Amino acid sequence: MTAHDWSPGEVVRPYGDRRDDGVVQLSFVLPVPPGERAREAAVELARRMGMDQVHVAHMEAAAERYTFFVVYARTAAGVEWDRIQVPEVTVRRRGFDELVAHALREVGRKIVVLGACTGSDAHAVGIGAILDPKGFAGDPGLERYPCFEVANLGAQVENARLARLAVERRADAVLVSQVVTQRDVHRDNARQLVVELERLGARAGLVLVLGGPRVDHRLAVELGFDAGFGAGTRPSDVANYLVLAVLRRLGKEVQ
Amino acid sequence: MTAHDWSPGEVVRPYGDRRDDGVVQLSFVLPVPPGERAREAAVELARRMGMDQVHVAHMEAAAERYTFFVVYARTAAGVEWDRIQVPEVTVRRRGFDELVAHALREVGRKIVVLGACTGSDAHAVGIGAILDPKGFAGDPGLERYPCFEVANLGAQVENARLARLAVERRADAVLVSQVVTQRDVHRDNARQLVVELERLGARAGLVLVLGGPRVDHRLAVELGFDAGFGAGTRPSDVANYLVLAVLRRLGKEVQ
Amino acid sequence: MLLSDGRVVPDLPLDRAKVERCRALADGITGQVLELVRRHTTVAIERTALRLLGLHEAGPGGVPLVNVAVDALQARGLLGRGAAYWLAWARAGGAVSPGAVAERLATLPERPEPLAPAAERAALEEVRRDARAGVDDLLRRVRTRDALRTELGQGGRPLRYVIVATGNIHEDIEQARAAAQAGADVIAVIRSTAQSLLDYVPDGATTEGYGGTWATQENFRLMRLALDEESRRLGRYVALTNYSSGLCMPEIAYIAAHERLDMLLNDAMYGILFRDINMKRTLCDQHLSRGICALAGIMIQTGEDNYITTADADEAAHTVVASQFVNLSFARRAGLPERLVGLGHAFEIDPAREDTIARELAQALLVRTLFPDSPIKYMPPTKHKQGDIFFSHVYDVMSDVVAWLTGQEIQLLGMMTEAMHNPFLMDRFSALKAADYVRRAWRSMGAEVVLRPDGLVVRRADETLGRALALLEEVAREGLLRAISRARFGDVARAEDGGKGLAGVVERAPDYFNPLVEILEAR
Amino acid sequence: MLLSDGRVVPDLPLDRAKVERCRALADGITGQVLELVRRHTTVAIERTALRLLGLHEAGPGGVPLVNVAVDALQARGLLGRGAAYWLAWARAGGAVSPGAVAERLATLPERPEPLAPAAERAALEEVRRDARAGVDDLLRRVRTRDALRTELGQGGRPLRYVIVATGNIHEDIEQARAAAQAGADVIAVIRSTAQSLLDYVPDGATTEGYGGTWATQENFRLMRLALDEESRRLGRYVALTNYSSGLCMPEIAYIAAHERLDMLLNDAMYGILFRDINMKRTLCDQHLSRGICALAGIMIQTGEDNYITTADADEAAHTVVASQFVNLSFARRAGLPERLVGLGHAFEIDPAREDTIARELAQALLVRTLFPDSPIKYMPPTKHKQGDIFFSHVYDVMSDVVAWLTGQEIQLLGMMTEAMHNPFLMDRFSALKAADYVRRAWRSMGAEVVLRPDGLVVRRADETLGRALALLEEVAREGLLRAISRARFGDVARAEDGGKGLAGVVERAPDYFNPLVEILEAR
Ligand code: B12
Ligand code: B12
Ligand SMILES: Cc1ncc(COP(=O)(O)O)c(C=O)c1O
Ligand SMILES: Cc1ncc(COP(=O)(O)O)c(C=O)c1O
Repeated sequence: MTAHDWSPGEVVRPYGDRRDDGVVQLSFVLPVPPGERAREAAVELARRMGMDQVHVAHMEAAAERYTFFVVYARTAAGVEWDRIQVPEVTVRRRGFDELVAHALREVGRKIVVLGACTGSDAHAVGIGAILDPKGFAGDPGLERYPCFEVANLGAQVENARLARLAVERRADAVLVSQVVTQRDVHRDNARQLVVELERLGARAGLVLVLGGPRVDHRLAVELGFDAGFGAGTRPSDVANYLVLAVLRRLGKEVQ
Repeated sequence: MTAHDWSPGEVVRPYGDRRDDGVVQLSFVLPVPPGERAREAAVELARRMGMDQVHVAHMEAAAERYTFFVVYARTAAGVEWDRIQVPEVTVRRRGFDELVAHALREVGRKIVVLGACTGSDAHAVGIGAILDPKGFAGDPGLERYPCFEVANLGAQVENARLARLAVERRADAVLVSQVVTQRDVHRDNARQLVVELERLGARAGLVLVLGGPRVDHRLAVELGFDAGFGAGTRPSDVANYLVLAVLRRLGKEVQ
Repeated sequence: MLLSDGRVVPDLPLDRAKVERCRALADGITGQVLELVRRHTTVAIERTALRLLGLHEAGPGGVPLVNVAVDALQARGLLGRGAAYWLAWARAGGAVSPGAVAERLATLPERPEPLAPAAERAALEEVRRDARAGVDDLLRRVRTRDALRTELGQGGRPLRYVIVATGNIHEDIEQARAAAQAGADVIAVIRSTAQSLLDYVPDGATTEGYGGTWATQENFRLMRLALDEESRRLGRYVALTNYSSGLCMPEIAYIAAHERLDMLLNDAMYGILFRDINMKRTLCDQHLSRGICALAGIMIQTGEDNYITTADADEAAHTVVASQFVNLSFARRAGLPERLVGLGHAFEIDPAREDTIARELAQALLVRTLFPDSPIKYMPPTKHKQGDIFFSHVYDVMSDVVAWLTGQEIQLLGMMTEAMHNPFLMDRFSALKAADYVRRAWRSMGAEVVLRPDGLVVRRADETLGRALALLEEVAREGLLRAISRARFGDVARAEDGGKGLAGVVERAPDYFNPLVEILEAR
Repeated sequence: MLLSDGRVVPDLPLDRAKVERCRALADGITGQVLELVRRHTTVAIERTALRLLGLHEAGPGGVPLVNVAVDALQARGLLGRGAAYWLAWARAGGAVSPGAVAERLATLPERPEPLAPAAERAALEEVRRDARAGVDDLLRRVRTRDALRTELGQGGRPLRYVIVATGNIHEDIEQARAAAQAGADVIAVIRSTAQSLLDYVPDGATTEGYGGTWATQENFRLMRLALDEESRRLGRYVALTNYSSGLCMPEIAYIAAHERLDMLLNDAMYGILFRDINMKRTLCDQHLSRGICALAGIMIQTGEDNYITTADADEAAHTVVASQFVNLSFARRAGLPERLVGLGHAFEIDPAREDTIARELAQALLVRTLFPDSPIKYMPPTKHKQGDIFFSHVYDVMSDVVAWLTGQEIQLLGMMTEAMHNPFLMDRFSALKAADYVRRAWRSMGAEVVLRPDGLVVRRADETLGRALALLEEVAREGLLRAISRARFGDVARAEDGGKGLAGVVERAPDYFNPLVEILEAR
C-alpha cells in the first residue's frame, strides 16, 4: 500500500523505504569510551526505546570518554491519525485590504497593539518581524495595517513595565516574544506577565499572544495566554487572529 | 558528576549537554502531509518511544504526502554498564614477525587459507583488503605473512564451489565476505555455506570466519561461524585470530 | 569554457596533440575488437533478434520464449546461422504464433530439412519485413517519449539523478514520485544484485529483489507510466534509466527502448571487470546494445566511476580517462553520437588525504574539457563513505560543489547513508535539498574562478592526461583483451576465456542471418 | 596575498586611497568620542580601580565590596573625585582591610573631612604604589599565561573556536575538555542571558545560568586551570575567552586579565546596539576595558557579526566594514596594537538567495585584506539556521570553506543545532570533524584560485568598501552618537541618553584621581 491511498484512521508509522517499516535514525553520545561494549550499550539503549533491527551505523570517540553514535533502527510505535488532537489557531484568513476594512468597520477604531520581547531576552528580531513595517518573508508587518496602532517596545522589557503600559495605553492586545528557552526561562517569564496583568486587573480585557521559535499554541494556552505562534509565523497570520480575537472580546462574534 | 569520575556499575545514559540528560536526536519520515497534526503525530511517536521533552526541531515536506522530521528529546532509558555482555574475539596480539615465527614453529607448516565473497555478492574489495598483499590502511594483507598460504577466490563464488575447494585444498581456514545485506541475503548465504561444508563433513576441521561491514562476532557465531569481523577490520586482527584458532583446532592451546 | 547549456567553467589548458593521439589510439583499440565482434554472435544477441520478431512473452514456468528457442538452437549447434534464420525456417514450416515458433525451434530435428532456395528467400524477406515493422513500431514509441520530453522540458543542468532500489516495483514507483516531487530529474532503478549474472530477462512485475529491483519489461513499463504522469503533474520531464549490463545487455537495451527509457547504464567493460563476465561475450553484446541505443536515442552512461572503487582514485585517475576514450570509441562505432554518450567518472579520492578538492577539480574539469559534447555523468563519493551520516553528507556536498563548478551534465546525488543501505526517502530528500543549495550559492563561481596556470589543478590535469595517453599506447600495443588480462583497468585482471557466459558466444556462420543487425548496420 | 602565517589567499585589488580615507575618518570619529570619555568616569570604571587596589571579595549577601563602596560614593555625589581618592582617604583614616575600607566608604558623612595637603599627598602616593604593585602582579600572571602558550604552541590557523554554555561551570569544564580533545583551539564560555545588564559582577563558582554561565572570577579561574591541564595533556595550548561587555566591561577585563584569559569579546558599540546600554556609559567603559586588555596582552574580538543578525547581511555588509574601522580606531586609542584587535564578521547572507558564496567570499576577503595585521574572527551562519540539522550542517560547512579560502585567523565553528539550543557535545564534535575535513580537502585552494578582475567578487568588494567609506563620511559629519541614534549600525536606533546605565556615568572632577588610568595613560 502506498501513501497515495493513505487515509486517516490508519496508524501512521515512520517510512524508511517501504510503508510502515518504522525506520528511524538516531544519534547520541554516551559518556563511555568506544569499544564493543559501548556498541552493545548503544544497541541495548535503542532496544529499550522499543526498537528492533538496531544497526549501529557509526561509533566514534567524540572525546576521550565520550562516544558518538549513529543508529538506524525500526520502531514498533505508531500513532492513530484520528486520535491526534491539535488545538489550532483557526481563523478564516482575509486578505490585507479586506481585513483592514472589516476591522475598521467592526471595531470602529484602531486596535491598540503593544509588542515586546520580555525579561532578559534580547531577541528583538522576531517581534520586529511581526510588528515592523517591513515584516517577514515579504509579508508586511502589523504597523503597515491601518487598522492597528502598534507600539514595539523592543527587547528586554520588564514584565511589570509592559503590564503598566498595557493599562496606560488601553491596549487591546499585547504581543510577547520569547526566544531564549533554556531552563524554561520563557515559561516563568510568560507566567510572570500574566500575574502582573492580573494584579492590575487587566488580563481579562486583553488579547494576550505569545510567540517564538519554540512556542506553540498549546504551550501559550497552558501559560495563560490566548494564543501562541511558532517558528515561521507570518504577520498576516497574527493580524487575522488579532482582529477576530479582539472582536470576540468586544462581544462581536462576526466572522 | 562528570564523565571523568565515570565508573562501571553505573547506568549509562545519553549525554547532551549535561550528565544523564538523556538527550537523543532523531529523524524520520511520516507518510502524511506536514501540518500541526503531523507535528503532533511526531511528538506522540517520540513519546511512545519513551521520550519526553520532545522538541520537533524541523518539519518539512519531503514530498507531497511525506514529511521529514528532526526531533530532539530526552529518553528515560539507560543501560547498566556491568550487565552488558559482549562476546569478543579476544586474542593476545603479536607483532608481524613474532606471529609468523610462532605460527611456523607451532603449526610446523603453512596455514592454508581460502577467501571469497560468496553468492551473488560481487564486493571483492573487503576480502581483498584482508588477503591481498597491500592490505588495508597500511596493515599488510595475509598474503604477506609467510605463515599463510592464501588463495583469494574473489567475488560471486558459489558456496558449493567454495566448500568443494576447501576440501580439495585441505584448507585450515575459510574466510567469507558478505557485504550485501538487504533482505538478510547475507544470513541465508552464510548459513548455506555451513550446510554445504557439513554435507562434505568438512565443517568441524575448519576455522570458519565471516566478515563484512554489517557483520559482527555475535552474528557470525549465530550463523554457525567461528568468528566474525566488522567494518574497519585490519588484516593483522584476522591473522592473530587465525593462528590462535588453528592451533586450538590442532589441539595446541599455546598462547 | 562556455558550455552548450550556457554555464561557464574555468578554462583548462590542454595539449591538443595529446588529446588527438588519445582518440586515435582508442579508435585503433576498438577497431581490433570490432573484427572479433563481427565474427561472433551471442545467445543474448540472438534472443534480442527474436524479441524484435515478436517473441515477447515467457512460456510456462516464466521461462522467456526467446531462451527456450535460443538455448535449443545452441544445444544443437545451429545458432551460428542466426536465430532469425530458424524463425524464418519455422514460419515457413507453418509455425505462426510466437509460442508455436518457440515450440518448433525447441524441438528441431538433428539435421533440419533445409528450405528450397526460393522459399528460403521469401521466408527471410518476410522476416526482414517484420523486423522493419518492429523497428518502426519501436521508433513510434520512442518519438512519443521525445515529444513529452520536449513538451515539458527537463530540469536545469546538472540533471539530478537519484536511485530507487526497494526491490518492490510498486514501492519504487512511490519513491520515484516522491523523489521527482523533491526535485529529482532522473530516476535510476537499481537492479537486484544477482541479475547481471542471469542469462535471461525475468518476466513480469516483481516485488522481491536483493539490493535492487529486477529489471523486467513490465517493471520498466510501470515505472515509465508513473513518471509520465508525475512529469505532467510537475510540468517537468523526469527521465528514467536502468542497466543495460551483465549477460543480457542487448535484450535489456531493446526492452528499455520499447518501454521508452531515456538512458541506460551501459559500459563496454564493466561486466568484464566487475561481474567477471567473459570479455568476448561482453564485447559482442555491448556493440549490439549500443546499436539499439543509437536507434532509440537512448543516452548511455559508462561506468568508469567503478574503477576507482576497486583501484585507488588518486593513482588510477588516468585509467578512468583512458577508458573513457575507449568507451566513447566503442559507442561511436555502434552509431552513437557523442551527445548520447554519458561518460562516467566520480569524486572518490580518500577524504583522509590533503588537497583532495584540487585533484577532484582537476579530474572533473579534465573530463569535462576532453569531451565537450558528451553529457558527462558525475558520481558522488561512495567507497570512503562512513556510517557517520553527518560527515558523509558534508563529503557529498563537496562533490556537489565540484560537480557544479566543473559543469557536469548529470549528477548522481550522494546519499549520506551510502555506507549502510540503499537510499531511504529521507536520504534523497536531504541530498536534493543540499544540492539545490549548492547550485544556488555557487551559481556564478564557475565563471569567477580562474585557475593559476602553473597551479596544482592545471598540473594535475595535464599529468593525468599524459598518463592516460601512456596507458592507451600500451593497450594499443597489447590489444584490449590482453590489457584487461593484465589488470590495466580498475586493478582487476580477467582471463580471455575466463568468466561467465563464454559458452554463449558463437562463431557466425558464413550465411549468418540477423535482420536487426542488418538494419542497424544499414543506418 | 601571503598571510603572516604562511597561508595564501586570493589577491583582492583595493583602492588604497579609499582605505586610507576610511582610516582617517574613523580616527576623526573616535577622536571626538575620546574627549567625552576623558571628561567622564563610570561606576564600572571606579569599581575596577578599587578591584586593582584589593577590593576583590564580596561582602555579606554576595554583594561585591566594590559595589558597596562605589554605590555609596555615587549616592553622595562623591564619585567624580574617583573612588581611589576616597580609598586613600579611608586608609588615611585608618581603614586597612578591604572590608574596613568598603565599610568606611559606605558610611561616609555628608561632607567628608578633607585631608591635610601633606597627608593627602602621602595617601595618594601610597595608593599609587599599591596600584603599581597590583599591575606588576597582574603582569606576572599574564607572563605565565604567555609562557605556557609559547611552550605548547597553538593549533594551526584558523584557530577553531567553540562555545560552551551549559550554565554549570563544572559541566562547562567537562565539555571544554571534550572539545579540546576533539580539536578545539579556543573555548568561549557564553554568559548567562541576563548578565550584561547587571551592574555588578557575580561572585564565586556558579551552577545555574540561562543560555550561558555567569562570568565570575572564580568561574574564570576554574576554567583556565582545567584548560592549562588539558593543554599540557594534549601538547597544544587551548585558549580561553569570555565577554568584556555589558555594564561591567572594564571590571570583567580586569578579572579576565587576572585569571589569564587569552581573549575577550569586547566591542565599542555592541552593548549600545544589542543590549540597549547607554552610549556614553559603554563608550567610557570600553576605553578602560581595552586599556586593560592592552596592558594584559588580551586579544579582543569585536562584534560586527551581530549587525547582520538584525540588519540584512547583504545590504548591511558595508556597515560591518565601517564599524570595523571605528572599532579598530577605538582600540588603537586605548593602546591595543592591531595584532590584538580581532575584528569580527560573519557568513550570514540568506541561503535562500543566489550567488551567496561570491558575496561571502567578497566580504571575507575584503575584511582580510583591509586589516592584514588583525587576527580576523569569522562567525558562522546563525540567523538563517534551520531546525533541519542536515541542511544547517552543510550551510556551516560552506562557511568553513569560505573561512579557509580567505585565510581567517579565528573561526567560530557553526553548530548544526544553532536554531534550537546551545551546543551539545555531539554538535561540537561534528562541527570540528567537518571543519577538519574542509581544511584538509581545500588545503592549497587559496593559492590556486585567481579571481576574475572584472568578476562578481572583486566588484562586490569594491562596492562594499565604497559604501563603507560613504557611511564613515556621514558618521564623521554627524558624530558617532548622532549616527547611532539614527540607526546607522545594525538597523538599531538608540537615544543619546536612553538605555541602561546612564546613571552610572559621572563627570570627572578637576582633581579626579584614578591610579589605574594614570598607569595606562603613562604607557
Ligand atoms: C540573532 C540572534 C541573536 C542576536 C539578537 C539580536 C537582536 N537584537 O535580536 C544576538 C547576537 C544579540 C544574540 C544574543 C544572544 N543569544 Co541569540 N540568537 C540569535 C539567532 C541567531 C537568530 C534569532 C533570530 O533573529 N531569528 C530570526 C527571527 C525572525 O526568527 P524568530 O525569532 O524565530 O521569530 C519568528 C517566529 O518565532 C515568530 N515569533 C517570534 N517572536 C514572536 C512574537 C509574537 C507575538 C509572534 C506572534 C510571533 C513571534 O515570528 C517570527 C517570524 O516568523 C538565534 C539562533 C536561530 N537561528 O534561531 C540565536 C539564539 C536564539 N540565541 C541564543 C542565545 C543563548 C543567545 C545569548 C543568550 C547567548 C549569550 N549568552 O550571549 C545572547 C544573549 C541574548 C539575550 N540576552 O537574550 C540561543 C537560545 C537558546 C535557547 N533555546 O534558549 C539561540 C537559539 C542560539 C543557540 N543555539 O544558542 N542572539
Ligand atoms: C565499491 C562498491 C561497489 C562496487 C564493488 C566493486 C568490487 N569489485 O568490489 C560495485 C560498483 C561493483 C558495486 C556494485 C553494487 N553494489 Co556496492 N558498494 C560499494 C561501496 C561503495 C564500497 C564497498 C567497499 O569496497 N568498501 C571498502 C572495503 C575495504 O570495506 P568493507 O567492504 O567494509 O571491508 C572491510 C570490513 O568490512 C572487513 N571485511 C569485509 N569482508 C571481510 C571478510 C572477512 C573474512 C574479514 C575477516 C573481514 C572482512 O574488512 C575490510 C577492511 O576493513 C559500498 C558502500 C560503502 N561505502 O560501503 C556499496 C554497497 C556495499 N553496495 C551496495 C549495493 C546494493 C550494490 C549493488 C547490488 C547495487 C546494484 N544493484 O547495482 C551492486 C551489485 C553488487 C553485487 N552484485 O554484489 C550497497 C549494499 C546495501 C546493503 N546493505 O545490502 C552498498 C552499501 C551501497 C548502498 N548504500 O546501497 N558496489
Ligand atoms: C556501468 C554499470 N553497469 C551496471 C551496474 C550495476 O551492476 P549490475 O549490472 O550488476 O546490476 C553499474 C553499477 O555501478 C554500472 O556502473
Ligand atoms: C561583542 C559581543 N559582546 C557580548 C556578547 C554576548 O552578549 P552579552 O554581553 O549580553 O553576554 C556578544 C554575543 O554575540 C558579542 O558579540
